[in-house]
Amino acid sequence: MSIMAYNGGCLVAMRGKNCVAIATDHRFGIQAQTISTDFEKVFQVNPRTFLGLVGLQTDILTVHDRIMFRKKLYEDRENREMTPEPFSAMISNFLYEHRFGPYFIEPVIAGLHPKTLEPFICNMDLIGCPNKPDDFVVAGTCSEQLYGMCETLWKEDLEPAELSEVISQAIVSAFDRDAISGWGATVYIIEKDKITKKQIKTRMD
Amino acid sequence: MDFSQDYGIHDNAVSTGTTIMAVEFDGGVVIGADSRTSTGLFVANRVTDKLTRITDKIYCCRSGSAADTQAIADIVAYSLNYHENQTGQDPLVAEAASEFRNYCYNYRDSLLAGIIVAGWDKRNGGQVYSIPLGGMLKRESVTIGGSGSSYIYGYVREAYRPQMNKEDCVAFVVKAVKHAIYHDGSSGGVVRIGIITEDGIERRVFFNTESGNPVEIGN
Amino acid sequence: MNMELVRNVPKGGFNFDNCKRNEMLLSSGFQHPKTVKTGTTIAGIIFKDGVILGADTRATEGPIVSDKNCSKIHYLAKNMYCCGAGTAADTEMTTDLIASQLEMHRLNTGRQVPVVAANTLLKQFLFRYQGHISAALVLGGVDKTGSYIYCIHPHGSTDKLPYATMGSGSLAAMSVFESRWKPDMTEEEGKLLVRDAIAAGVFNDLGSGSNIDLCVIRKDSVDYLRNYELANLKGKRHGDYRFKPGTTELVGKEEIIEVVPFEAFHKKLYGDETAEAMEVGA
Amino acid sequence: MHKIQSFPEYQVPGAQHQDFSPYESNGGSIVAIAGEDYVVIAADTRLSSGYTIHTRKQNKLFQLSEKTVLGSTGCWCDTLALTSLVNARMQMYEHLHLKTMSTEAVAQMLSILMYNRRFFPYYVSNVLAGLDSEGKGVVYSYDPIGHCERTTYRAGGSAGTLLQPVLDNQIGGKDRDVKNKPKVPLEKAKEVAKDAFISAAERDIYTGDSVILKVITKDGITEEEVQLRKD
Amino acid sequence: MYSHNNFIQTELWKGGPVPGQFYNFPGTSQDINAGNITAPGLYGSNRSSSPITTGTSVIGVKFDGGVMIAADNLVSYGSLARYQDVQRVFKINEKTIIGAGGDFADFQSLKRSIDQKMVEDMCYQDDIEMQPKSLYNWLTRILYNRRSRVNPLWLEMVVGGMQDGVPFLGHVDLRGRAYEDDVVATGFGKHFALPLVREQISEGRLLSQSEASQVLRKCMEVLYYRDCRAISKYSVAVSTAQGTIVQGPFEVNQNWQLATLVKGY
Amino acid sequence: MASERYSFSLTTFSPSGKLVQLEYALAAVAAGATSVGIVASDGVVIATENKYKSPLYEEHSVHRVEPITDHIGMVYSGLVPDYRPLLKRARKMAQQYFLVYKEPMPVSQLVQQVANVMQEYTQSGGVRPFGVSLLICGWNNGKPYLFQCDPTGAFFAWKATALGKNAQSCKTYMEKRFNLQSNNSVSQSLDDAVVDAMRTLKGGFEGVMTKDNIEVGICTEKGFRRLTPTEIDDHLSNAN
Repeated sequence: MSIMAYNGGCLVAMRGKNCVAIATDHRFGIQAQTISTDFEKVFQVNPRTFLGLVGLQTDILTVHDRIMFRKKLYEDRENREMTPEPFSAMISNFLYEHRFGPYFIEPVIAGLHPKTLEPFICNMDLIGCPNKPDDFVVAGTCSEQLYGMCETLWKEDLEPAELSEVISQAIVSAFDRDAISGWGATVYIIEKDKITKKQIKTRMD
Repeated sequence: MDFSQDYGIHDNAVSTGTTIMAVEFDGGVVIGADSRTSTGLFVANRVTDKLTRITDKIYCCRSGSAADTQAIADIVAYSLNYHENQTGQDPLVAEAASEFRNYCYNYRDSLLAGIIVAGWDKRNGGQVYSIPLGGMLKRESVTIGGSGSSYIYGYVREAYRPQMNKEDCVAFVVKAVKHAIYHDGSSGGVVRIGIITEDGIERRVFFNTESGNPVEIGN
Repeated sequence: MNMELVRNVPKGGFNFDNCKRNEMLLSSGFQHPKTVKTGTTIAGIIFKDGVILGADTRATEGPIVSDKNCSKIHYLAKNMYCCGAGTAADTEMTTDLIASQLEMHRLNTGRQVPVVAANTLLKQFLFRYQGHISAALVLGGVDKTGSYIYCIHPHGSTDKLPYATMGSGSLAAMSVFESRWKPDMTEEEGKLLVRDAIAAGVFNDLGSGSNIDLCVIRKDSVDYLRNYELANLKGKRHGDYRFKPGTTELVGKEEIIEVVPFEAFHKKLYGDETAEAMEVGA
Repeated sequence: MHKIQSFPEYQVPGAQHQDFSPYESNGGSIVAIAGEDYVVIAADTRLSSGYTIHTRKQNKLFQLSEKTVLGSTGCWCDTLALTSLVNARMQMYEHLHLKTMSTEAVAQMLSILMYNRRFFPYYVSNVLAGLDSEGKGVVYSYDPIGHCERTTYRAGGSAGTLLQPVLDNQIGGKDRDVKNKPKVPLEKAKEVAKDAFISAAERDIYTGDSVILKVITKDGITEEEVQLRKD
Repeated sequence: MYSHNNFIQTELWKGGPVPGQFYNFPGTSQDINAGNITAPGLYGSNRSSSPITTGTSVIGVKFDGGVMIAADNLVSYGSLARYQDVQRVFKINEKTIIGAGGDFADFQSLKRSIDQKMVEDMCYQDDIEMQPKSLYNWLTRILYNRRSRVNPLWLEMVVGGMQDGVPFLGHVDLRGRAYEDDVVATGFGKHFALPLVREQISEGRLLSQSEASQVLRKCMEVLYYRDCRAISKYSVAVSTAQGTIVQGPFEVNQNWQLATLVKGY
Repeated sequence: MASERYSFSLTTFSPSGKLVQLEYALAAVAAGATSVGIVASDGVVIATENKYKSPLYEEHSVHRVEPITDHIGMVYSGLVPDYRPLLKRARKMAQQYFLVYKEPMPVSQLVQQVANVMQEYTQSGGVRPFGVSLLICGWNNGKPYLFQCDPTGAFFAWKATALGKNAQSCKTYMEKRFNLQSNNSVSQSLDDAVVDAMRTLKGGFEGVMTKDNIEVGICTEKGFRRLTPTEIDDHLSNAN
């Protein structure tokens, strides 16, 4: 078993028409044992930027702390908002610094550029190789299931309402076939002037 | 999953599984090598140049790990060049050999390098030094090295005569390396020859053709 | 204030803090996680007026494709590009790092950097890490002294060749080169040959796939032909997979988070303490 | 230990010491969907191992009778051995009982044959599709040591994990606020099966080239082939 | 504390689940990894054996009206290119040809059995000859049987010929993994020859006999350049409706002009 | 002089609260060749004298106007040898920033960091302050920028400024021009700015100004570059 699967959990982010969505499950477990069912792995880091971290729970917390520290340093020093692109470049750099003793997490970044409002999604492996496709990114213990779902359901130019359904169905169906993810899910739809947060009803087993 | 199960193509370090050789003659040395570089069973480079310049009149023949031997050769070339600039004199072949020996011996546990240093200097004329794995140093009038060399010890012992002239030496080296190529799966390609004399190096390439006779081409 | 003294600010270079912990974790029977590899077919040739590099665009994580259209021909300098195979992060970071060193070298010397300099920087960097940075590279470039292709292995050995291939598809690509390469090809012939070599990798090696990228470098111009050929397109789906809004059942009502201006958000996220703390310090 | 190892001077330089594993993963995926009076089963045609494609046109669907088709992927040599054994047993049955084995019986027999090799299993992912004695579509799925489960849809093989949730979602109608699950018409089942393979070919390197789709109804078996990515 | 109960794992059921712990996940993939599946019990999982005298690639292609199989004439002893005049492609009868790579001793023992069958065939004097498919299936079963005893015949073979007047070409390896195709190859040939031949037969076009021998010649040349265990001499077995024949040895074309362009590293 | 008693160590203030070494450093700058910089709406120009004391010098071999990245350039007044290490450090900082954030370093960030370095040298043991002031110009966020960095570690943003020997007269000249303009700048456009910079330099120029004894760098949306002698010649004719 991979150490990445020790605590379980999954993430997915998708691009839509002038919007992006990111979804997370709620489980935090230790192997087969479920400890808590309200551990969201997605953090709002800026008005329109979200960061998801999945993997070993202790590293999720540590990495989140360290990244937020570096981000604040940047923003205080430069007195401006960090846009998603340099934000993910910075994370990539942070993870690669630990190339030979990595943190066991995989990040997913989703957001809109504060000025151009261009949708942005990105994921990385644990040593920070960035991947910025124009459809969707996935991470976590049921990434394979998510790939299958997203490849089938996703299509170009989804409106926010459609995107919300697609990402919800994708994550729920995917983690239903994974024993160590699930126990509820949260979806964020990020648009120009509002962010919609939805709690999805799922199986709790 | 063992994706590259078959032939160790991707995991293995690149090695020059090699036959290298050098002979002294009156007024210079002849050095020779095959041209195969392999990773596992795959020939990564079939026209490798294993005769590496250290100074104009000192060359080394490399066998073992390609990365290690290239790194050492680069360092020694750099340091002899520095030496040359500092002293205003051409370095001696013995100095080059000793420099190689120092690296090979001091890092014997982390390097895989079998090297022949050969060249010409004013003081001692043509000289050949052998530095096998482990880092010992010995001057020899004829020496062979690399995985293919084990197949030609008999031939070299039989066919070598002291005081051969230049062209005889060339013919002798070509023939020996050709024999090694014929028998050793890790050696192959063409035979590269270098003749180092007072005037510098003359390079030749011999193709390994069907007739078995090497064909000389200009270079 | 000397920012570099502050805790946790990157000093540059690798950080080995986690090594011991990770070793302990992994020794209790957990597998080491997979990194993204580029199984990859990369290739390069010298033609009459310069060099042509080629690459496929698939990145894999074990048997799963993690990126269908990644770009493996990396920028090094205006006259040099470098294809990378191996661990994706390693090739990316290594080439970025060297590109930056080359740029500095260019500014400090005030002239175009020769290709051999890039080769030396790369091989010395990789040799220092003794193969632990798994980047297998094909470097190509043109400078005042001519056109060069270098093949650089992860342990730091290099080969200077008129044509080279690397990656899991290197054998397939090499078979095309060995059967059709000739000296002094025209640009059209060269592009076709490199395309064929990459296609051989794409279609015969499972580690390589998707599209074909080319990069033509001539004495004073470069054509980076990203997605030169879309060799594999996604099949057209037969069904319609839209959902009616409201298909997914929610817990409670959806919550609308207002998008606040950055300054307000920043304050909320980090609190106002920073300003106070500074004053105390002063 | 080999004798040669105690005589080091006779060791062969350059001989490759290879560990032999009797198993090898040859990839391939199967999807089966059963309906009221039909069953659809599909498998891709790529046979591979490691990073090599051995052939692009290996049919992995074995027609066992007029009403039963077995899809089998995994270790291809085990598939070959297992299916020829099943065929032989079915012939014996036919000669003995003067009738063709029913799908249920084949399913049961397959389970037993596989469990016979409990401690040196056939390393295969089997999905059996057919019409049961009432003419209804049925799908049986197996684990490598013969556990058998009767379901209405199943994805197996190298892209099984990718596709099972897709079937759950599209065929099973799970995770949706649907009170009365509508019956899945044949056309929809075929559509989903094909699209599932299009998705799988995108992300699973062991699935591709083309997909062969067999539809079993009371009127017999029809076959259809759809091209997939070749990379 | 509880995490240190590793002894239970080994004592109770090796490789099985420990209370509170998973051992097999969906989605973490690789759970059904060939390398990890062990066959406990009588046979052990892996047997460390290595072929000694080996032949390298064999390549087979179908053309319109027949089948052609080529292999070089080398049997290596480790890295020593020891026997350089060995035929590795054979005529079995007027309908069947075969080529073998891998441990040549294993092949010779199989070949003795095959020859025995041919003698039997002949003794019946019924004009019925074994066809390639029969040989192919027989080999598959033999090899599968040996692999199931975890004592494989270290072989990869190409069988070809005319099956009821139609060209047949199949491949069998040491596990008994068998398949048919228009082009098959073993060893390094898989990596070098398949791309070259597939390029020419895309869209289902069949080669003509001369095209087939041309492309095989090219493949043997590339293999000679790039395989450490190949030599420049090769033989070809051809099967057509007219019968079978083994031709050769031929010498590959070589071009080393490239070497003059390379200096330094 | 009394202050000399407090000048043996950098880190020692004089009783009046001065760090005299810094004042000496500023004096070295004030004695250096004049440099000017002008921001226009569509770009920024920096220019300096590059006079040769002897006709035997090879012209255009050593430059005073240097690029730091594609979009930032720099010129100095003061001591050449002190300029080189700063230039190298600046280039390195810009590259490191790009490696981390994959976006070009903002000019203001670079200036801050360079100023940090200069400040460190006013406070550390065993070193002396840099004997140069820098003019750093660049383009980002769709805007041109011009900054000055002093040996003290202080930095300023300017619409136009001058350093070195004739700084004061140059500034007076440019202020005058500024008051004549209505667009919050010394010059109408970048081309005008180049000419204006030359005219400003000319004010205190000893001897004849030619294409070979001044250097000009411009930075626009397209990036930073040094003008070639021929281009300078073209502008010079307008400046006369």
